[in-house]
Amino acid sequence: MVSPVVLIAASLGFAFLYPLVERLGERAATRIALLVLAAFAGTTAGWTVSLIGSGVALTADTAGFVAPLSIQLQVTAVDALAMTVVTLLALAALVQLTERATDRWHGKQVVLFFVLLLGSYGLIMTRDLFNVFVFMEISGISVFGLLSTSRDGRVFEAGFKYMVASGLASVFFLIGTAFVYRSVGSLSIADITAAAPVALASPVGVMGLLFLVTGILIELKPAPANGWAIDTYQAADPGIGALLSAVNATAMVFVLVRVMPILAGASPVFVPLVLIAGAGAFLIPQAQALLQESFKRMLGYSSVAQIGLVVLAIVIPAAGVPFAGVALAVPLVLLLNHAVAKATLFWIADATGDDASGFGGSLPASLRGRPALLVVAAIAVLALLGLPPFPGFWAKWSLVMGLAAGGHIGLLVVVLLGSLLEVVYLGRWLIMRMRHVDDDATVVSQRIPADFAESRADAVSGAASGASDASGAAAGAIPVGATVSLGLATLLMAGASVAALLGSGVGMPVLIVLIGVAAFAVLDVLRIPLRLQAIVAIAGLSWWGVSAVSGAALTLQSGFVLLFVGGAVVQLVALLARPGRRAGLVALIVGMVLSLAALTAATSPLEVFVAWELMTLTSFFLVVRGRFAAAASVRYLTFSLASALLMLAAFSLATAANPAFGTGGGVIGTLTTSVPWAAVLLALSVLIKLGAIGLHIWLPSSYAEAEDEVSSLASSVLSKAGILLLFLGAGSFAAPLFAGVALNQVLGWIGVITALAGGMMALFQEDIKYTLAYSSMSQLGYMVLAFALMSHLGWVTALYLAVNHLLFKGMLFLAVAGIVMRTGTRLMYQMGGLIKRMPFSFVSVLVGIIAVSGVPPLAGFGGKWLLYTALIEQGWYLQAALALFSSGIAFLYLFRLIHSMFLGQRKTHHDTVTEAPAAVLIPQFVFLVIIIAISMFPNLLIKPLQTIVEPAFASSVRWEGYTVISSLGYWNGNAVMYVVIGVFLAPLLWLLAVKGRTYRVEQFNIVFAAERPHTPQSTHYAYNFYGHYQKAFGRLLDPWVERFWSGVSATAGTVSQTLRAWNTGNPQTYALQILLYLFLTYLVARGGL
Amino acid sequence: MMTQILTVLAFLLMALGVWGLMSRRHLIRIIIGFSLLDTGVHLLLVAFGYRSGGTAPILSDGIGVSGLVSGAVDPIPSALVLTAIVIGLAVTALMLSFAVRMYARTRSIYIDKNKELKW
Amino acid sequence: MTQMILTKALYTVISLAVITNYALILIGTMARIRAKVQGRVGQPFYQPYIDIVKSNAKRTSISHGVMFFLGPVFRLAGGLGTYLFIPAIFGSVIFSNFSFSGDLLLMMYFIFFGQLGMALGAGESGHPHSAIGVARGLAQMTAFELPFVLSVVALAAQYGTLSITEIVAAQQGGFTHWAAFTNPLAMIAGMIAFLGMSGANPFSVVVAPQEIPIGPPTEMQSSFLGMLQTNRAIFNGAKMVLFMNLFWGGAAHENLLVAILIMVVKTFLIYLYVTIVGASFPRFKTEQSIRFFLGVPTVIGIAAVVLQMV
Amino acid sequence: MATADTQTRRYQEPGAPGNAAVVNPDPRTVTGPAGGTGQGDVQTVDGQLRILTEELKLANADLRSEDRGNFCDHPPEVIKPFRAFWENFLNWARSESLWILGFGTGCGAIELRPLMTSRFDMYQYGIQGRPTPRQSSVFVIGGYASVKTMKRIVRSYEQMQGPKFVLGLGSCTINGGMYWDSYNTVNRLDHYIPVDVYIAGCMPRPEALLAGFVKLKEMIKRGECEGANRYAENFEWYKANQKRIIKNWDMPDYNW
Amino acid sequence: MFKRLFSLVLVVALAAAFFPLFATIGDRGDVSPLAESYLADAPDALGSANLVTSVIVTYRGLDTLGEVTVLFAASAGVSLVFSRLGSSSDGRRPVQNHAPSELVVTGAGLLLPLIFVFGVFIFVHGHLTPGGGFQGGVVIASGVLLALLAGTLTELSHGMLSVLEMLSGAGYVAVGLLGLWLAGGFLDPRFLPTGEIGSLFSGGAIPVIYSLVGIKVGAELSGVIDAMRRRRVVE
Repeated sequence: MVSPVVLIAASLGFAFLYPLVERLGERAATRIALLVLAAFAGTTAGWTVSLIGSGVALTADTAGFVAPLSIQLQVTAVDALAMTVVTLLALAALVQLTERATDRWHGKQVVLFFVLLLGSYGLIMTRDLFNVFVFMEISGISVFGLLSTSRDGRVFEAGFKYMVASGLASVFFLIGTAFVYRSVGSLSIADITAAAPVALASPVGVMGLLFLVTGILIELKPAPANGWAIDTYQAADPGIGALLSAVNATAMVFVLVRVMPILAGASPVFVPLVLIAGAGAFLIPQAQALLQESFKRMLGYSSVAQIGLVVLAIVIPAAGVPFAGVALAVPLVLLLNHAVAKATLFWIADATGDDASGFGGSLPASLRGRPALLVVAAIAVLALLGLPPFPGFWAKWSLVMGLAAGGHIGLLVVVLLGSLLEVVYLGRWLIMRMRHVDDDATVVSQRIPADFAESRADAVSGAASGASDASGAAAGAIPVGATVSLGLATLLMAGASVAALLGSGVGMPVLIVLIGVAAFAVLDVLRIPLRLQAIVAIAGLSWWGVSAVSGAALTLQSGFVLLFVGGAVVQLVALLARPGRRAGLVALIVGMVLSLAALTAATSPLEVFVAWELMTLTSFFLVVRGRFAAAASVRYLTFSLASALLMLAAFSLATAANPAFGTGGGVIGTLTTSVPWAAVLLALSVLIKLGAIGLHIWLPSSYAEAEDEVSSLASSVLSKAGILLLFLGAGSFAAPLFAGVALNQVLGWIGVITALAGGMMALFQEDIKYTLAYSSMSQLGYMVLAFALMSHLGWVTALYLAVNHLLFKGMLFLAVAGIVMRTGTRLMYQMGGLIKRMPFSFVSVLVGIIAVSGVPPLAGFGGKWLLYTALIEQGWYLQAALALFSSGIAFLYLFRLIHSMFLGQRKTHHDTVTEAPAAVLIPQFVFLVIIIAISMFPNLLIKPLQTIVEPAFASSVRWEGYTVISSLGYWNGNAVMYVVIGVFLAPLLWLLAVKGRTYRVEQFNIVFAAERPHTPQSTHYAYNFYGHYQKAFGRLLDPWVERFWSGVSATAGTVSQTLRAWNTGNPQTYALQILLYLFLTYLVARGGL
Repeated sequence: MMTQILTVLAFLLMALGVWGLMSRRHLIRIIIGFSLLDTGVHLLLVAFGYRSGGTAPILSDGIGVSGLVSGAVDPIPSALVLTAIVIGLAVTALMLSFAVRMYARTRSIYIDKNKELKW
Repeated sequence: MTQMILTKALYTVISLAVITNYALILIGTMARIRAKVQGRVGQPFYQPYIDIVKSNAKRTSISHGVMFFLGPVFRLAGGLGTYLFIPAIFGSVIFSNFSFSGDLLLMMYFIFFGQLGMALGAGESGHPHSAIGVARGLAQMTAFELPFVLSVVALAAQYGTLSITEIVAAQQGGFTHWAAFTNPLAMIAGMIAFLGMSGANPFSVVVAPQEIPIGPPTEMQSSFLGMLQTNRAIFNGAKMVLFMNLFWGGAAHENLLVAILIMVVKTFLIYLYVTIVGASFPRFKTEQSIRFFLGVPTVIGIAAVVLQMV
Repeated sequence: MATADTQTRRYQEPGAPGNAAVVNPDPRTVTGPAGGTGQGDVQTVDGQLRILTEELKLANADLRSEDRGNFCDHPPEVIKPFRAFWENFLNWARSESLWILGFGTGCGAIELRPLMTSRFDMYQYGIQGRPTPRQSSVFVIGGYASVKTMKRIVRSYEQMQGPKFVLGLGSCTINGGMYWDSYNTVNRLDHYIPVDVYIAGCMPRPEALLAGFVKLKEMIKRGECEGANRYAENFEWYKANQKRIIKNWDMPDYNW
Repeated sequence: MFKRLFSLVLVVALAAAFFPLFATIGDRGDVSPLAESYLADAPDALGSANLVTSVIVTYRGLDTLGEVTVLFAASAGVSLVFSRLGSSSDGRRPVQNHAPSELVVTGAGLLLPLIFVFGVFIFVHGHLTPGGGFQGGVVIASGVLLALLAGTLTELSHGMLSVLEMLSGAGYVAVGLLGLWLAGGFLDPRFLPTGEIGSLFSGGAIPVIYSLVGIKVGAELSGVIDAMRRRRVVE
């Protein structure tokens, strides 16, 4: 193996000789430089391969003397891996920097680049304290020199600040080193570590170490003493930004890794000190980044935050599944994940020349119409956010588990809160870049033209969103260097993801999700049309679903698989109505369905969480496709990931309390925890996903602003994931929480209030999709209520409602999709009288709304009967009454829906509207047939549901023929059906017999106070249909929740502004902050001394 | 005693440098403050290498190896200081050149006129 | 089996005939009583019959479409069904109707069936006033539903059952056993809700004749109107029978004729109550009636439920 | 109670439209003596008034083309009564359930109101008001009809379902009354819609109105009130007369 | 004003906080064991009289290589910083405000040879007497500065400086690698004979290294001086 020292000599030698090499020509020189880097990469990769798993380290002493006498270099497997990644990133960076459109690097810049790389290698490899200082300075000075590349003249000001700060850090480090040497008498880190417990435990030693660690921390750019670094990120060439955060920061972290054992050995104050520093460094920048207008500055904040997280991870021992027992694996993975992702983002900023972050200022949709760049950006952002399947996810999981296991609840909160903030600003950036150009990113509620005019432009629906995708931002060419470097980074990330995934021990179902997405993505790359993809997806999913459940006993899991896969397969048929290509659509849908299926198959909390996150991600990308979905998807992403983080917190707390958490493998209650707080968090997480009142503001806009087919899938299929999770965590909710009140009672009230509030809000929507979205919220509220009963009947009801909701909401949304497709509007009052033009859609909607509202004889009533019976049986009388009331409200908005669209006056310009395409109708009628069948024979559905619930509760109803009998009442769906047919047919026949001659007239042939109605448009009563209801309720209908979250958002903004103002831009202030930081560390240490 | 004097001197020098760094508005003066700070550190390093009545660790006539072992000061801090001085020099050079560029941009040598980047 | 079905069909016809004729006569009589109060002679008690015959005797009719055509059918089916799911006379085989197919919940939801059908029919007429009427009607319906539901839940809690037959059975043995006296709060909430349900003043804004020419059925004529008139009788009858069963001990006697007489007296009094209130109060606006129902009656209903919980 | 001076028009066999001035042999071309104001000529298309198309649908020629699809284009049809006993029974029911279209077409509307009061109590005769033409069977023309109200009268009349009855209240409906020479008053109502009973007087008192109702009931029972059929039968003649006085005809040719 | 006050308070607070740290440091009669082993073993092992030089060039040779690198990077950085400024691209001559004074010119004529010789002496004798490559290089650079001030040199040849820098730097690395291959490790000077302590040709490759360092430092610092001198603010 090559000696570590050769790497240093080689890079330095090459740097020295580069001017000579450049005599061969600039291009040739850069090629040679790339070759050299490739050789470095090969070397480091070789080390990695040979060292990993061997447990030995590669050591090189210099000058022919051994360690304490001379400086020693050492490479462990971890170091080698980090160096490999750093080298690969450096390679990519050099390609990017030397092959871009402007400011190509050459000459001294390449030289300094190699010096920077050398510094990073040295930092990682050296085992001598003073040598660390030298390499720190090498890195620092090369960065300062490179800063001048930027076209932004402010870079010198930034660089000056950087130098002041870094100078102070060096001084601290030197003082610390001096004291350490004075106390120990050696500069070899190994010696110092060994001697630390004795020699450095004195107050003087600790104070010296305090200087040392402060110096290192300052070099890591910790908040709140890091304004200089942020300024530098903002003003520097993005290429330097990439180098800074990917190469330099990565290497610097290793200094802390080296020093940490010394600190820990010397005094117990240092671990909490570093923890506090890490926590502050993670959380504060995330808040500061919230409202950044400069993308580079935002990335700067993100970088320093990520390093803060790594610092935390260095101190916290890993727990949880993925990296258990591998030392330093968590910080390393976090670090490398960050390096690759952050470099990618900087390069994208460089390639697109777009430094706007999406807050204020202009909002270019610079990634629209550039699918490849978009995929790369998305991967980078998701990886940064620590989402599966990227390596950062596993590390974050382990870190959080470790935090909980160590009892660091405060840090847990910090990590989760910081992650959430990061989601907001990075997610928003991504969404802004990929949104439709027409979208001003303000749409979170229905849009009604001010003048009621039939404004076609305003009313354009998601239906047309695919058409003008390509006309998005004018796509400038991406420089060849960026292409190569982004490709390299993405490959690296992909490789790492695969490796991490395979090493994580998650089961096949999770892998299948990714395989599915990848397979369909390949189809997209091959430019296979949507229809063909849909057919493949239908076939594949059907086959998969059948094979997954065939032969298996009917359990909660297999039932939900049927629900998810079946529901999705049927609705996928609707895609056949769309010609052309829709990149990513099928892939994401398949991914979503498979991740839902993976959720059912999950056997451990980790798998549940991975599946949950994958579901969130795929559905997020589905939502964001909508034409005006930008603002909605910001909410969707934020709330979904907040939900995920809460779940993570719940899992970690539960695991900390009981390591066997979630491995019960029982059918229901897999995730049962006995920790009340974990249960509450789990419940909150699920409630967010279910759009419970107060947490619902993401739901309507996301469901409504997505593309029509996606709305239908999300509302009918996706929304059931939360229900499944409720069942999985069932046992957690029954234990008394406080004052004898159990969580499920709270859940019940939340459920019923959600049902009522959702219905109420649906009542006043003019936009049909918002109506349906709120309706979904309301229906989910019912399911929560039924579940919360924790009784046999309640659970059967919850499942019954879930099935029923899937059927009718799929029908309704697809019918609406067809109508929107044909009429080009989503506003109900702009429709009307469509029954004659679209009779099949009408039938489908009619059956749908009968099924929702619970009017006998259709299946909806079964749900209502079960619900009220269950509620009254449990003595939940008030809830029962409220539920009944909200079911009346449901009747109102459903009638409004069908009336405004199909009945009343038909607009003249809709005279030529045709029926929805067959592909959209077929799934509706499949659902319709199922609804009729289970209405006629309710036992077809209820009996299997009883089987599912029976393991948890003994049956409390009995069957007599078709009659289901509870302790309270009874219901015979079959008889009801016959009676209804009878009472319907008898009057019909009577009417046909006695009526005179009946003339079929038009809608306009109405009596109109002896006048003639003016136009159909002015004669259709549909706008503000329930105005009187609104008037009756008055201020009760004010958007309290919306206001509350706006307040939260505004408060976060204010906090962010306040924190931001800390970074005043004045170098002296920054110096002051650094001194203050030193003083604070002193105080913290004193507190612990 | 010597060490103590040197140390305290170094300490005062550093405090002076820091004060200059923080209180001057003129860029060059700030850099000078910075150099003072550096020098203080160097002094500290040298002080730590001192031993009572020590001589330079150089073999010369009259001082053999044994004399060195018993009487020479610690050569390591000296070596370190040399490195540190050079590095300080490099940083100072870069700071000065940056100061020139800042002045070129804003036409002001005062630090509080050179803070466009913030928040 | 066939015989069983035929017997049931015969019983159904008898039951329906009784309730229809009784309700028609009751409506006519009540109109006449109202006329007497106003110092008029008033229409003959059989006027409803004539009106229905007249409506059906129209030679022409117009239809605005399928739903318009079927709307009245739905409406009448809703009325018939509602009646048929209620056991009209306790203990009588003939008048037990189809109460074996479902309990109180079924009945309550089946009321929606007719409402929905009618609303659809009215909607397809294309007349804005119909739609306005429907909007008002539905809004008001949900509002009175709340106190009604609360009282029903209170009853269900009190008797531990949702079966109407069992609720009636539990009230046998003297008027002190009637829910009206054992659970007066529920009765009050329920009876106030009943005012809304019957659509008489002050809750008649749905059909406000001069403002929105009688609302939903504005375009209904000829046989369609005839069906609606028929339904009005049956549906009213059904609702009165329901309330009689729920709160007033139902109609029970070993002699069927006596039982029918009891039903006649009780429902007459219930209807009289509606008529008197209607004659005494002016009309509420929609939002006023919504606020009214969600106010005092709801509070009373909640009180009734809470009393059952403690 | 004062007796009203009533003038009745008896139902005549189809094809002979009462004492109307003109019997028009060719339904396509309508020329003839002017009733009413007698101003202007019949509006024609291609020189001819076109009510029905070749397919015997309403031409609706005066409607704007984009409005035509909004209206039914089926012309009214004659519907034969049932025979003997059954029709008598139905007629009895019709006569005992007279629902008035509550539409005050002229100043005589004020005389309708007292019928509702306790003093006259029309309900005891089976008469009651109805807010929509769809459900009414009696149209009371409350006095003079101007060109403006004529349009509304025609429209409302056509929107009632047959059998339907018209009661002309006051002298104005018979011959224009005191407005006989007004430029804007329609002098003779039954040139435009079939009238069953005229009640003379200026104004007739409510008693006279009641008497007219009683007369109408008798006529209905006798099967003499077939105005709807008469209207359908002589549709083009009526339409031509209507169009002669209503210049801004913006409604379909038959208002279903 | 408030900030200054706060700075003052903070500096005082820091001083108060850390004063004990500095005040408790006392004289020591001995050196650390590591230093002791250097003092005892280095002369024999390396044959270099100046132990500080032994430590700098050999034991902590990597530090020194880094130090050279730092200086190298700084010089490259300075020239990059000024490359966007100034006149080299547009060919304008720097503005000479004053002609060098007579005194300077004459003094320079006298001193320059001395300075250069002194500089060379310092780095060549680095292993014997106090001094070394850096010190010598700096002295040489100061000579260059004087020459420039006096107008003896009006223009430095960049090509030459660059070649000097490059060759000396690469030579240093090469010497290090020779040590790795021929002797005990990277930067081990003992692939050349250690010679007799106190003579010029002793200490193995130490004088070679110091010479290279001296040349390199001299060239780099001259470059820095020149870069700063030549550029005028033109923005």
